[in-house]
Amino acid sequence: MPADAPLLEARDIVVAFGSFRAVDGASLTIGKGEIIGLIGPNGAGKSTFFNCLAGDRQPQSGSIHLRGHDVTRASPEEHARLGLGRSWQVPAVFDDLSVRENVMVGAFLRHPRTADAAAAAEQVIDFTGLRPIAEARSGSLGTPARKRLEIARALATEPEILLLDEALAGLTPTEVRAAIELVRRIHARGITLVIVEHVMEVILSLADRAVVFHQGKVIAQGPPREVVQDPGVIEAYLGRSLSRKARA
Amino acid sequence: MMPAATRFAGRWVFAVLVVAALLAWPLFVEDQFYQRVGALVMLAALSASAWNLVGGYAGQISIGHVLFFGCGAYASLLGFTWFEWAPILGAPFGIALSLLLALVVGGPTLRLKGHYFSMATIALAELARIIVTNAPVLGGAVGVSGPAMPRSVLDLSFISPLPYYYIFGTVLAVLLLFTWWMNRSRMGFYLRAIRGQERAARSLGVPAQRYKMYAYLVSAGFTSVAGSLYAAMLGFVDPDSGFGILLSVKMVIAAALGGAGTLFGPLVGAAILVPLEEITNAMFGGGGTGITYVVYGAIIVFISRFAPGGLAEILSRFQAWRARRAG
Amino acid sequence: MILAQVVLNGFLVGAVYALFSSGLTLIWGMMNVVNFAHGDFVMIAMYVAFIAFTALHLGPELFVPLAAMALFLLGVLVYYGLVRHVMRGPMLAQILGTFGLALVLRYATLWIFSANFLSLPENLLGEVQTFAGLRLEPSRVVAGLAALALTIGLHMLLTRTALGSRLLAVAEDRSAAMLVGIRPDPMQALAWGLGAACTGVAGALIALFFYISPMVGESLALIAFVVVCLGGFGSVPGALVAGLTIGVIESLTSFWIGPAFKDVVVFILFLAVLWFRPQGLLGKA
Amino acid sequence: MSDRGMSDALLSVRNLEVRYGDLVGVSDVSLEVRKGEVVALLGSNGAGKTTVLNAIIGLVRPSGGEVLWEGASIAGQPAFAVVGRGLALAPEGWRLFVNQTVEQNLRLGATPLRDRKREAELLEKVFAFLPKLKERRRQEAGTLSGGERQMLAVGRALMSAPRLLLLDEPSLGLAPAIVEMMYEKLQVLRDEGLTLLIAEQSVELALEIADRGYVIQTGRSVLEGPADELARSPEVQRAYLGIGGDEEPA
Repeated sequence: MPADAPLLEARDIVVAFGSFRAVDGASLTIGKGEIIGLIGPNGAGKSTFFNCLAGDRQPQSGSIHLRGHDVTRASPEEHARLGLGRSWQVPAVFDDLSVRENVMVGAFLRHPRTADAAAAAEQVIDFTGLRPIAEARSGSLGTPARKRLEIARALATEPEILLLDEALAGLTPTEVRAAIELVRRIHARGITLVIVEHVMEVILSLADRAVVFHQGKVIAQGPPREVVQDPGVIEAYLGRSLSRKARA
Repeated sequence: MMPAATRFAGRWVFAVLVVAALLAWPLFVEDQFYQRVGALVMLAALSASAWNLVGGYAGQISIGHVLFFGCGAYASLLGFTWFEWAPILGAPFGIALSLLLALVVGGPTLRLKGHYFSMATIALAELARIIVTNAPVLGGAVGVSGPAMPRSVLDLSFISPLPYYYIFGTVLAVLLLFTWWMNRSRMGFYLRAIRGQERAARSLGVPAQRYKMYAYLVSAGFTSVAGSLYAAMLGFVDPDSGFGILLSVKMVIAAALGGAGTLFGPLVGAAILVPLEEITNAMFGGGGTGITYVVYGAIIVFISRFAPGGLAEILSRFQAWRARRAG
Repeated sequence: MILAQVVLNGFLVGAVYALFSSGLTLIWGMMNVVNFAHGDFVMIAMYVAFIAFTALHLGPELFVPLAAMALFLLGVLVYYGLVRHVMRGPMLAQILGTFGLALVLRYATLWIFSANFLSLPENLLGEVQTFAGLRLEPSRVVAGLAALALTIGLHMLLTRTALGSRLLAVAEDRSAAMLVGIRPDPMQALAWGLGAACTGVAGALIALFFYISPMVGESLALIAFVVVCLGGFGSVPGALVAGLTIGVIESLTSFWIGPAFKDVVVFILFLAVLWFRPQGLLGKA
Repeated sequence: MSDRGMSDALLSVRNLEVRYGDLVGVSDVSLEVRKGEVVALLGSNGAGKTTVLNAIIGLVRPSGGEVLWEGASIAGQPAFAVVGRGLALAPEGWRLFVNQTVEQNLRLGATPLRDRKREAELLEKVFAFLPKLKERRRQEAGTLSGGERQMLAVGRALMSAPRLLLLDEPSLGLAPAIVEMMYEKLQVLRDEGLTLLIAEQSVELALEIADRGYVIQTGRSVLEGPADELARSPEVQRAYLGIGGDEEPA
């Protein structure tokens, strides 16, 4: 692929459920090395859009290119092979497997031999700080650890771009800080990140660029601190006073 | 807490002792009845372990695995009926047919989720049973028989159950070795990942459909071998003993009782269920079938209600309880 | 003319299929639990009818309701004793639980009654009549029409009454049902009771014209699965249409190809539907 | 919080905590609703508004804190018991029975009353209040538009003749004109004296109708006050967008 081609490019994505258009012509271009925060009020369609990017849902129209390959209709495993990793909103770890084995499932993608996959998994386990619980059955873990394990598992596939779906929701402030720190270190490895997040502080402290979704469209994007001052964004979040009779 | 190395060595000693005991015990049991029960345990463990690859490790609950068992059983005896071959020479054809069938029907069937997969496998097995019942060339409702008198060792026709015990045991050992190896390799990881969360597995680059198919193929092949050996031992097969739905269910139950998705679960399950069945049958004579299966059914209901993970779950609960008390 | 006779026979049997499949579809659609003992429920109902007739000398007008009541109780019992505990468990536990139940019912019956085929007197409801060239066996006609009426009745109960509305509400969205003040547990027990009562009536009606044996449930269960898959999970009208269709297809297959092959056609149809339209022919995508 | 203030509270939530496993849904939320009041529960998405309402109505079980209804604890009671006490919720995503008709949905709402005569009276009242539903009474709920579904969710909640109506984001996903109509209807309910607790993301909308408001942020109460004060407060915007401060996330 040409050097200046975007890493991931989605053009005019439409996803409709019946007559309701959850994503209504959204486009997004992601360059190598960015951290993008995908934000928007409830029901804005960002989760649906995210799933299209991750290859878990096929859009009705529009196109998605990953590293120059057309992946609009490609399977999730094809996305993984091409270097896209993801986490799930509700952690989907393999409960019967230990933490190490979970990570190894990811590592097998680039390392077919067990010994190699195990070695690769060890590195990821150290990198993500899962060493103390490496032997635990993942079904016995709490949610913060599961969320971290999901990130570790995706990292083990050695992705170029990592999509995180509310990886920080519901964590305590300490856990949020630890997670932010992990995300920074992942980025320092040269991995591009797309983060869907409700907690605005996270976006403000992490993202280079915030992309605001509203009613299935991208209504604003730019540096997070500028975006949250945008009147359109404030209106999308806070709602608009409707013209109507004075209160009785 | 024992040091890991001691635990590891202890495991090996234990495993060697178990294998030695399994090899030796029929030699100490004079009674042919118990020797025969031993052989049947090995056979049941073999088919349940084969089922376990798909149903246990990959989590795709097939209730129609008897399809492959029947292919193997019929192939070995039809070889004799048509060409006077020794039954065991038909086994490779049974395997080939099973693999072919698995390949053809596995594609669409393995895409089905949950109950739908189970239903489809039942329908396929029933279809095979009805077709065989109504095809005179395949023996029809009467079934087919093997050689009346053994002509050579290849006929696998022995009066003593002991040779069968060792033959079934050997194939079982091969299958368990494969399972053990698989479980440590990429395939085992992928299958267990698919069982846990297929969508998440695919997002990690696991080609779920392909790996389910691999498991299905290996499983079909071994199930077919079990069928061939069973037919050689009995010297007879009919649509019910080859393709009956109850046989499929017994595979599921043996594996589930011991612990589906564990290496020795099916063996443990078979070692409990087969003697139970044979002994109650013997105790109550021909009319015992009723009671046997009532007991059988009650055990299953009990397990599903109180320990859905089988004996393996009870064991791990016990270990966790002990660890809590110790720690 | 003979073709009309074949279709009519298929239609009447199909109505009975529809009735006992309605019970299965109700439970399946409502709780996503497949009752592998469903066919054996039908079998038990046949024995209830047989005992009521031979030992208590009850006629069909009494043994049919009796079978319905007996099976209703069985259904409720099974729900509270087993299903409630396995319905949210792993699928293997659900399958094992209901399959184990099937074995217990089937072989307890075998143990008590032996494998001998039993049957009710053929002319229990009178002699064969001929009407417009069609041969009408009263037992089949009564069974078929009663089953048809009851299936429609079940549909009416579900769609036209407050109770049915609550049952369906629990099926559709358990939490939302709680939000409007419905206790889900008794409703689910009731669904099991109703589902089993349908098999009770169907079993007693089948006993009018079919042999009775401990193993009869196995093939009936498979038919019920096919009907439910074709008709769409949880849909009583779907089960009605699919049941009638299966009955007629079976009848036509028996006539054109041979009785032995009637199930072959049904199963192939079933697999084709599962493979190409897993939500059922009449189900919504 | 004075004792007198608590005594006339219809609903009082104190230090509510809800965990999903070990995931914190809300960690510390307190609020109070007095008879005849309209109270707004504000916060950006993910703040925990839905969790608070679900905990009050009994769809989720609180892990800590108190939920008092007329002074008696209802925390941990299942929803079917709580709605029998005179609370009703028009939930997030409407949660309609889409395969049943509009009328059936409404009648189901009257289940806690166990009174067919009252049910019929209330049905007429709801139809009079929301005439669109009367037009659609024989239609399946699944065929309704978004606005009509929201109407039906409110209508269904009203069918149990509640003394406190909880509304979870009544404006979510609706076109502006529909939102306006929705809020006009809520205004009518308010004028009739019905007590309302409205969870809203849209601040200005909610504060136009509310007497008082509470703002929650990442599962905690952070602000409360009379509606007109909150409407002017810059802190609300900060709570939503996390701007205006360099402080660490807390």
